Amino acid sequence: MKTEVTDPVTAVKEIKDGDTVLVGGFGMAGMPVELIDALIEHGAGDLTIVSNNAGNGDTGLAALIAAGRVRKMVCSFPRQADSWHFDAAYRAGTIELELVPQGNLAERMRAAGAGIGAFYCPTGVGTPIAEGRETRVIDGREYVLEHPIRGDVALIRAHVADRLGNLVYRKTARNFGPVMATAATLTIAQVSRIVEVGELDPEAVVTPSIYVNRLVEVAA
Amino acid sequence: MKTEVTDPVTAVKEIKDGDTVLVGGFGMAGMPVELIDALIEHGAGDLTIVSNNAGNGDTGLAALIAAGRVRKMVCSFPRQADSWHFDAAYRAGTIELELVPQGNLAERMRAAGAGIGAFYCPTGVGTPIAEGRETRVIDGREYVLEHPIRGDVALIRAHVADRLGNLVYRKTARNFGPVMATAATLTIAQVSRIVEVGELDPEAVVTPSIYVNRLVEVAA
Amino acid sequence: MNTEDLARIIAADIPAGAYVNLGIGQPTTIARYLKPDSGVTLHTENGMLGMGEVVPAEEADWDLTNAGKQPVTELPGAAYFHHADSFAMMRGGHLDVCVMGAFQVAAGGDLANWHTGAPDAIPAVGGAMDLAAGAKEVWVMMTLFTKKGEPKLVPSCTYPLTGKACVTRVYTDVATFHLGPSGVRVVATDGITFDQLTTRLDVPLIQA
Amino acid sequence: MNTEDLARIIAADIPAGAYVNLGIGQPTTIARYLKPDSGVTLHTENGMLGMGEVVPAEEADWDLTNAGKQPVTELPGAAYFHHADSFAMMRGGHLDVCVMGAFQVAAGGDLANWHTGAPDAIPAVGGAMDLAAGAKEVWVMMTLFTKKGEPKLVPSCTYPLTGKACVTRVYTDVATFHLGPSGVRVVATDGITFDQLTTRLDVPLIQA
Repeated sequence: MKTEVTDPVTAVKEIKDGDTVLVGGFGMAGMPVELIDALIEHGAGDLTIVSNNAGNGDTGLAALIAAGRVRKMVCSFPRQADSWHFDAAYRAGTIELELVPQGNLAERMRAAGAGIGAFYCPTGVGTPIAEGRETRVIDGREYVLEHPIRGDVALIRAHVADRLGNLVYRKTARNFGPVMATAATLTIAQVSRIVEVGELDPEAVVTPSIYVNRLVEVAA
Repeated sequence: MKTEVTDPVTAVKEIKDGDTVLVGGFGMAGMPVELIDALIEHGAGDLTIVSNNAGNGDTGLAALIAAGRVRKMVCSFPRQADSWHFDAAYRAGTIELELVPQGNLAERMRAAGAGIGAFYCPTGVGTPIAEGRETRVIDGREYVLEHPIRGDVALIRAHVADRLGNLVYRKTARNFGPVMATAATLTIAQVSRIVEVGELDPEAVVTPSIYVNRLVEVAA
Repeated sequence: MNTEDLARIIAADIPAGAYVNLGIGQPTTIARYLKPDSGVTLHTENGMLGMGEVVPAEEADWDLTNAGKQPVTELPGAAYFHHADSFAMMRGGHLDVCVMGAFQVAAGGDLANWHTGAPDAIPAVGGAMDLAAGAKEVWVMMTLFTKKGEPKLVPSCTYPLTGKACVTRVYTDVATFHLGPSGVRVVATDGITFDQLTTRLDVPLIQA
Repeated sequence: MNTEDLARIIAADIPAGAYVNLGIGQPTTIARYLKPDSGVTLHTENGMLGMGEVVPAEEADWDLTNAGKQPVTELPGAAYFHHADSFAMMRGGHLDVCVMGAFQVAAGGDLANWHTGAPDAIPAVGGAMDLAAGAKEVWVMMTLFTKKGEPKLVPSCTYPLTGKACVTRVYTDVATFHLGPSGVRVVATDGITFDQLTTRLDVPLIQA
């Protein structure tokens, strides 16, 4: 349905306690900082956050964790030099961690967006990640069964949007945005600039408007 | 490895009797006609062809079928007003047909290119397509298990390539090309123009060079 | 009523801002009756959102076609994508509505539109099963009776299925039906009465 | 030999035209020793082919980083893609070589490089398991012994695995090993003899 152009606070207003929120970015590249700030202001807690990392420094996702709003992190790489807020919460036992290999994180969200019920994946076979999981040998190779990761909401950051909600990204800040946009019930994109319909090259659109429910312009 | 720029006849020279060849195009849009002509001249037969349609008119895939080189068609929509060569071969019992829903055709090739062993798909549940197949209920919905489709060779058509093999397409002629490029051992792309490295926008490349083994320039 | 009138009715029922796939054949006609200010965006499974209208062959760009391989136009705000992405969009439940033709629709929403089951027919399914499984709403546009007068809205399909329990609305030349958990509701008729429908169809009907 | 020397050796062994992923940490160094005319293309799992070198913070574009979140450059002929496409590329077997660090490598090619197994360690795997499962060749760059002098090329890993039977080459400060069906072959040594290696490693070795 029609994409709405709004402000950060209005954009996140329906996020509820207990929601699963997909948060774009690889480290700070592509992290929708202003949308996360709005979420902190909004106040929803007990959240499950799906994001590659567990926050950097004191802003963005790190600030959300510091504010005690995150019950569970689903991520591939929580251990970074500047992820002290996650470290503290993890060691205090106030945050749960589901560690997912980075490619599985992406592919499981892709599956959610693409209507795939589950898939057999070679990643992690024979490792602790696969322990107790359903496996199957196909054409002589062993695979682990992986299930989709769906979000109630996705908060992503792109570069430029048109008013319909078509998105283009910038360099490696593209990372998880396009996949998360497909995997959530409500997708909110923060962009540096909103242009008129017809200004984006249809051959170069990365996220078609169908995946974007709300747009927020935040000058870079 | 390094992408080779060559002519159609040289490009297809290793295609062997019995190979599985993925052929791009949706009808004639994106059909690599000159590569197929070269394959006809080359002479390999007993081929399994994976393509959305079973040839149109008397050129391209239709000509390959008319030449008696195709043992089996894997496609979603063989019944078209101008697919008379397939019709004749099918009715004469000289060609085998594996009918695959269009989305499964695309997703099964995507799985081959993406290292997915198999996936649970909702398409075709409760229809003759699913008869005798493994199914599973996941979160209350029924899915059919689908397996990858790999090609020995992919023959695709794009719009512009750079000398490294990066590809962009044109409008709906993009269709199956990007997926097939990932799913074959040897990918050969026919393009209208080859430009110098650096002339394509890295944000707009659709098929990265890693997927393209050979390039053939055929003016449109 | 004729195809054009039916297309106009269906077009008016498509919600503003919806993302819609119109199947090959009759449903393609609906595009002509969508109001530009409705903000309805057309999807074509061969890799495009923002598809415009069918154009005559002399204006054709053969790299720009619809699912029926007819030349079409590109509207401002369009986007192209490859086939796996296009069907991920369909299968993932992102399209609000698709409209397809049908041989038969069962009262419970089963759809049969790809194969007559005749032993000498060459089967062809295209994207129909993917649309049936994936769109949020599957609407059917068809005549209510075959040329021989046999009903096409039936208790249970005799033709091979395209999808199970997927159809939510059936638009026909003589009546429009909404299918749901409570049964088949007749929401409009044209040149036929509710009583005549109950006589000619072997399906329990609810008067709107 | 030091990291720079080792990086130079590995760079020289990468085939011309190869598509390569260099892991976080030491392997990143290898990029500096790749000859421009070798046509080697670097992949970074955060969505890019054609990655250039690491640049200092004052030249950084923070939308353009490597997998270790360091700012890098874009080379002519680069391409960007999203994470699902990037890992499809890795998992689908399209990368010719990846080079990673390791805690331990087993003689049979098992790799352990993500978790020490210490109960208080915060586990983090990133893309290592995907690379181990997906690249055509997995090479390891590491010191052969821990600071305590314990060998890191072992009969069987005691640390949790990253991937099974995936490593084909181990480049270390004192020796280079090729792992294959016939066993572990010592192809080069630096400041250590073959006999010393056989004494210090609990792994049968083959002299090249």
